[in-house]
Amino acid sequence: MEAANNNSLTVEIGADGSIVVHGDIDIAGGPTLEAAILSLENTQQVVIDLGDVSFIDSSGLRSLLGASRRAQARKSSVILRSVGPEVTRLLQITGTSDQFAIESSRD
Amino acid sequence: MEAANNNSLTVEIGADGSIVVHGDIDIAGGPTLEAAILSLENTQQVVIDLGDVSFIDSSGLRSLLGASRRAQARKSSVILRSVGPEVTRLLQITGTSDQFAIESSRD
Amino acid sequence: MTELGLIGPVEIRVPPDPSLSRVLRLAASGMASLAGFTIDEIEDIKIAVSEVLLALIEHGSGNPVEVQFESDDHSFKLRGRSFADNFDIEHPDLVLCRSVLAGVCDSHTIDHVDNQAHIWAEVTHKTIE
Amino acid sequence: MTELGLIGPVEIRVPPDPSLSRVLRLAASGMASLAGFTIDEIEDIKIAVSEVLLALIEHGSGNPVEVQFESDDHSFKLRGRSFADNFDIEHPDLVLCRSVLAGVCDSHTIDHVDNQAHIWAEVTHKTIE
Ligand SMILES: Nc1ncnc2c1ncn2[C@@H]1O[C@H](COP(=O)(O)OP(=O)(O)O)[C@@H](O)[C@H]1O
Ligand SMILES: Nc1ncnc2c1ncn2[C@@H]1O[C@H](COP(=O)(O)OP(=O)(O)O)[C@@H](O)[C@H]1O
Repeated sequence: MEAANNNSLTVEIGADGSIVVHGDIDIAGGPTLEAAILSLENTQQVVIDLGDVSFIDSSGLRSLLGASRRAQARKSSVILRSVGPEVTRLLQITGTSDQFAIESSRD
Repeated sequence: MEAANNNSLTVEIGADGSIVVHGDIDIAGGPTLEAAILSLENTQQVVIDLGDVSFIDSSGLRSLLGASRRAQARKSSVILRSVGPEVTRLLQITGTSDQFAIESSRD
Repeated sequence: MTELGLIGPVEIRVPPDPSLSRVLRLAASGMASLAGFTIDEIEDIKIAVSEVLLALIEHGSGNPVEVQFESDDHSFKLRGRSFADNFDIEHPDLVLCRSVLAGVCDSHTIDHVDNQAHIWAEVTHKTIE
Repeated sequence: MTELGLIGPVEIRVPPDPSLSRVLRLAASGMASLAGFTIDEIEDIKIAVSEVLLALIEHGSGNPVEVQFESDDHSFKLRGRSFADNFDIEHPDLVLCRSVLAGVCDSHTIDHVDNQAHIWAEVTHKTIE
């Protein structure tokens, strides 16, 4: 059993170094995701697996956009994997889809 | 698409005349279930299928107990089918299991 | 041992509308799940919320109902209140409601003071050390 | 044509704790689902609730946040407010928040009057006649 973290998001590092996100990327979960990205981004390509994410708001998007900006400064990019309809919709609403490399989407 | 009924419970009559309940048997849903029981109980054995019920509170239990009392007055009984753990627990807490004929339970 | 999160208090005021019972259960179970309660404890909390609301709606005077949820390091506490001229604590329906509360909560009280019906209930977290 | 249920108002007061965002979304989506909103509309309502809360928590003054949900026959309305000495409506983060609100809501307003930050938003039900 996990200890409570008052948080609706957990992050795991996949075998290939991808950041696998579970839960809601909101004002509570965004900082956890951001910390995971910061801990990895200087040594490897940032790949974020969103296969288990069905909610994101502007605070979550801010974490992703910050990572994208830093990646671009390093002449790299942020790869989003298994992007669900909720994330796709928020990227479209805010016109920020082109800030990311979308590896794959799901329904 | 169904019209909204502000209600977390719907009731269907099965092919065998059983009352198939979907949703929560609470203060909002109890009356819907009660109306279904009242419309059938004078012409047939009352069988209530709880296979899709995962919540019940004391107001829902009251509807079931009322049906049981009326059935006993007719020298009949109320049969509960596919009883889940939440209903089982409420029957145990309140010591009312013996007011019903439990046809089958599920985990 | 699992530790609980401190969450709340969350204060919710609703009209005496039975259909809101489910909404209050959703809010309470979301809080309890964040706080680290087990699935069985969350089931008990949902029942307690339902009992508090139905007691205040069915036996109150049609006034709005206020509930308050709070999780601390060892329990989930809920309070409910509503202004009510009469509130018959011995009514048979309330007796059933109390027996359910007694079954799912570690402690609870129901009273009627100064034209206000008031219910307090607590579900304790069973830690396995 | 689908008809909506009239539900609420549900008034919720919470401490400025980010983890409660999910609890408020659960309450709002439970209400919207009872009222008859479609799944896509409920997704929009959840995003709107999140944006209202994060604007008031991140840009407020650490005071409790009050939100109010109400569904009438054609829309889901939400309001949020918090006492805040400063509330910079032009802050870049709030600009992103507003652009999301503009995308998911049919109308919204954000203002800061008498030391109170206030957000109002409405998601309309698209009836198919
Ligand atoms: N018994 C109760 N049940 C539910 N909510 C309560 C109860 N008592 C207080 N609250 C909530 O907590 C808030 C603050 O409580 P309190 O300081 O006691 O206020 P009041 O002076 O109005 O009783 C109230 O706005 C109310 O929403
Ligand atoms: N802008 C708002 N955002 C969220 N909740 C609100 C807002 N305005 C009012 N409410 C809620 O509705 C209730 C009644 O509102 P109102 O009569 O305007 O009270 P007040 O005089 O305190 O502003 C308040 O207790 C509050 O919880």
